[in-house]
Amino acid sequence: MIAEKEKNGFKESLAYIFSRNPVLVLGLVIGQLAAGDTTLQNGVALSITYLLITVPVLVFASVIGKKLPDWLKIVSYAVLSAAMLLPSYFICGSISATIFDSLGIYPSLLAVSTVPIVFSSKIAEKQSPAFAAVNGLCISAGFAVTAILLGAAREFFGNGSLWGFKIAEASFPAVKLPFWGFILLGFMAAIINWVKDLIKKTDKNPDGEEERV
Amino acid sequence: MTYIFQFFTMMLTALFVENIVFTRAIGTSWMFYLTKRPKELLRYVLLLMAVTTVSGLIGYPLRGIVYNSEFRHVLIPLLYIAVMAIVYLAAYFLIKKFLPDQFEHFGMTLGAAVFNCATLGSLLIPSSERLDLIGTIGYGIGMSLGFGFAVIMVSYGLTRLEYCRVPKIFRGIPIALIYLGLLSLAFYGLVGHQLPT
Amino acid sequence: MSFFVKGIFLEQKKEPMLTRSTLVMRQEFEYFDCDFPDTPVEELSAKQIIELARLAGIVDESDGKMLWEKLEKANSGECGTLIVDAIDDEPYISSQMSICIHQPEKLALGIELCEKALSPEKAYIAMYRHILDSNFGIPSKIGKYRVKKIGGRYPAESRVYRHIPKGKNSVIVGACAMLHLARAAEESRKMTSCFITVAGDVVKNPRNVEVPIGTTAEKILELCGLTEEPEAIILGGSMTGRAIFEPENETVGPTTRGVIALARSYGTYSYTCIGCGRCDHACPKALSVCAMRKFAEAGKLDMLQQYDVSMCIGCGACSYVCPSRIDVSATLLKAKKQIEIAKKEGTL
Amino acid sequence: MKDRLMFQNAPHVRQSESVVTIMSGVLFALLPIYLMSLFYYGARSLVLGICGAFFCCAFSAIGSLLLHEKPVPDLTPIITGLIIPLLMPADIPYYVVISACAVAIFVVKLPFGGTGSNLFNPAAVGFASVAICWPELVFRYPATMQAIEIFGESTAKIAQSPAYSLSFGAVPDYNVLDMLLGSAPGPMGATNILVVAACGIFLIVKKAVNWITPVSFLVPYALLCLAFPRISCSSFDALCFELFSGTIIFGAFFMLTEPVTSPKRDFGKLLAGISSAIVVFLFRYFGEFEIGFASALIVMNVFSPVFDAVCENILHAFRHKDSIIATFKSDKVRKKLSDNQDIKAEEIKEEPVSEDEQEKNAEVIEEIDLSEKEESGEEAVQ
Repeated sequence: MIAEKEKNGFKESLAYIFSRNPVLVLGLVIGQLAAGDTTLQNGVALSITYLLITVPVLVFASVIGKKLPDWLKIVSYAVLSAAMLLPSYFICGSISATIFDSLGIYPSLLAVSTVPIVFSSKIAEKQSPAFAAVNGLCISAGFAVTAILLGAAREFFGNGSLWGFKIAEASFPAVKLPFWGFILLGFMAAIINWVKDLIKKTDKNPDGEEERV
Repeated sequence: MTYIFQFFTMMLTALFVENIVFTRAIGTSWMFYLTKRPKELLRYVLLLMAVTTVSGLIGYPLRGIVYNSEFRHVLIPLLYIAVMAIVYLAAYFLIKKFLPDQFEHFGMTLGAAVFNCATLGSLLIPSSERLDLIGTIGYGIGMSLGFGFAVIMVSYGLTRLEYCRVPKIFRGIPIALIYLGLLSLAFYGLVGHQLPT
Repeated sequence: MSFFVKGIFLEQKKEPMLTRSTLVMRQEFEYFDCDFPDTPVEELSAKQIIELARLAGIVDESDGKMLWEKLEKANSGECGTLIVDAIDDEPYISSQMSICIHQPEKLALGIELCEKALSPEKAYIAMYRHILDSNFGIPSKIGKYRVKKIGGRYPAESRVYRHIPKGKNSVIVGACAMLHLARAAEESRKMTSCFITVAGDVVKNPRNVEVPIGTTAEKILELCGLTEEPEAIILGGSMTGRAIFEPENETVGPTTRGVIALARSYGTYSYTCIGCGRCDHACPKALSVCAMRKFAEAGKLDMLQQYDVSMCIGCGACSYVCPSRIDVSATLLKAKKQIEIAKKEGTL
Repeated sequence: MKDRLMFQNAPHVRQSESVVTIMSGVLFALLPIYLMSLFYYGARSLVLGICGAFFCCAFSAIGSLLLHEKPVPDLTPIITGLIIPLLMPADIPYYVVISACAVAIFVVKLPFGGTGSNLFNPAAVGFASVAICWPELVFRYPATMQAIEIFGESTAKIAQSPAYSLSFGAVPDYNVLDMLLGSAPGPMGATNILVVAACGIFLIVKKAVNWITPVSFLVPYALLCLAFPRISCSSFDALCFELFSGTIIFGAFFMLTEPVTSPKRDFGKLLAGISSAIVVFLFRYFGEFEIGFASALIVMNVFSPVFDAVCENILHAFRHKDSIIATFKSDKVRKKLSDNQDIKAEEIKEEPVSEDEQEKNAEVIEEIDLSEKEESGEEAVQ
């Protein structure tokens, strides 16, 4: 019984990668991506930071969260997630020495984003540690897919390069500004909606009429 | 007098030129949360202002210690989160003791309202730009006013979008993001054209 | 600043109908018996006049009520003003005005009778005078009654209510009903006919006709002749009437004001609202039409009520001016009905 | 006869003016501006215009195909495509114009639901986005009276535009007549002030454009420029330089008046015009570059529903004037009475009466029209 529930839960948490993508469908960490995610390297660095913050905080919440008093909960999550910036600083430093300088304040803002603060206290506390870990992994995987795609697209159109290697001449430097980040994220979200629509059509009613408004 | 002038310049800069949402892209998820609950906006802006001012005052002398550290990218946010934690705990117990009926109303969301990107962002930006104390506080107040301004602008647009014939795949998050992007484009016209290098 | 500008300028197109006299369709008149046949017209008492109106079965063409009921209701209290409604503000429609121009004596007699029945403080005839159509002369007096010219823009009928002094029992009666009353008093004739304007760009011989009640639209059109096959036949006024599909089955009643045959229906249009705001300026009630249409399409009944959709009088001015040819007026009237239903059910 | 009859809703006569006639009026008004730029810069300006119009149409067709919508014959993309090149210099590369058109159609129009639903002015957003991306191309103006090569790299002489000199407080070295006739360098279509103004007046006479919007924008803008001059010369010259440089006049007639994004009522248009004058002035005064007009327009587009709501609230009060006065009066009566009598007994007595009054008044309003101002005016006419 419990195992079955967990199995369904796993399926649900896999949905965080695509159909319940934390960025594009739930609309959670948009700002950091729109402003900070200007190259592929930045995207990878942001994803690593996010992974290192999300999984430990969620596991911590499901293990100890219930035993803490109300006032200490959020404080402990916030401090823990800020502390997790340190390992990510070392790992990302191996990609490129100046990556945290180029990202500015945005990786540290990940520490107080919605998932480690709100999601942990509202949902993760009621889950088993393993399940919370899988949930965290899937959420950060969904984040990573978005961040890497967006970073690659912006680096390609903005600099004509990928991972720092020049491959094309074309350049549209304004893509690196935050507003193009918002607009591109909007279009990516629209594509996800479109794909979801397609899947619904082929799955359930192949010749059913869609409602038009 | 010069201090007052500096304060207001910094505040207006933070309010319009470096608007927290439109040019810095910080606090979007909270903004979308607040556009659906316009009644909470004023309370939230006041809370944001109070938290940034108090934490800025406490954090200003402390941040000199970690400024020149090699790990400042990690230590400064950690420092400010610790300061915010102190402010949060103080607010928590004060409200619980002196305003118990208010505490029932929003005591549970207080944590989420203190620890979010908008508050941390409006503390981190002045510290990374190395502003002095007056600048820091002016910047924080301008940032929180700018946040309220941004919420109002976006909520006008979102109510207007309900009556547009938005294509099905664009409804919801996508059109809100595109709308936000276009607004932030307009604010870039004021800033000028500082392309990132 | 047209913050308060209301209504629209309409091309009236009344010219050939008004200059020609009324064509009477051949019919047999019905007469009624009355107890006071020998009394001269001038000596009829108020009660007798109301009785006459009842016996003749006169229906007021401006609102479809029985004339005697209206008179009795007005007679019960002190009557302030008697207004004879000869306002034909819709294009083509001119049956009331043509009575004023071509049969003034009879009309004056009818009003005299009505005045005697009600003894109002003052009585006048209200006629619509469009600024652009000044060719035909509107008489300044009919009998001893003053003609008050209502100028301005299209929905003029609602503006007449303004001239009523507040707090007094005033009554508005139609000009055709007055004519029928005069006939009833003089000849003891029952009201069996109605005055109808036959017009439109495919009608060969457009004019005002007097036809028996119950004549089909097809017959009326045959009487005046068609130059080519119409695409739209309208029963009623050109702004508020309804399009009909079976002219051989649709009959005219006492409140029908016209039969209009048009060569082209305005057709459907594939454009959407471009938000020009002309409908807002056209609305005689100063409603925010453009916003209300959007609410109606989104099904927001609460917002519609907040924007006072219930004040819409359905004049059609908004649809007339719309450059995208959207049926704004029809949408709003539908929403108004929906709100009434929702109020009855208590869901709103 | 029966077969041909069609269904149609109530007003059976309609105005002859339609969307097509309004839009073609705007197209017709844009033609002389293109002719003037043909005279000043050679055939390249015409090719730029055709390119913009073609690509806007093509992009909107592609978009409606992608969204599975029935393509609608529509003139608005052509207008957008014709306005965008007029805001740019004549030697602009073609890819800049094409990407501005792409932004205007794919980002501003299609996601919001196509013509009639766009919340922002497409031409303004398209122009602003490319101006931020390639400022060195968009704000480098060629000198007038030289034919620019139709294709390939431009070798035209570059001149300093008056708007640029104004932005750092220098007096432009052109006289007012030059600027009126358009021989000063600047955006392709916006320098020929006389022609642009004539076309704008043509639009106003044709009623494609409401006169209130440009007037309520230009007059306060001129007053602001007089009050806070940026350059030191005679105030008349300074005013002319401020008004005639950049895209102020062109934008006032062709971009600010876009029907979709502007308020609906005249009073709202007046408010919007005044406030956009203030915002444009602030953006040009403090902003770092010359796209002040376009970005101020985008910001003002957000607030146009607010102006509509202001008008609606005023009119709402007027419609319910009688009941509002009645409640006010009943409040007064209640206050007077409550001064004398016991308050509690008073409340029980008075409230049902006042509600009845309100209902009666609501009925009265249905029949009697509201505004007395209008009435007195009309009686004077009669």
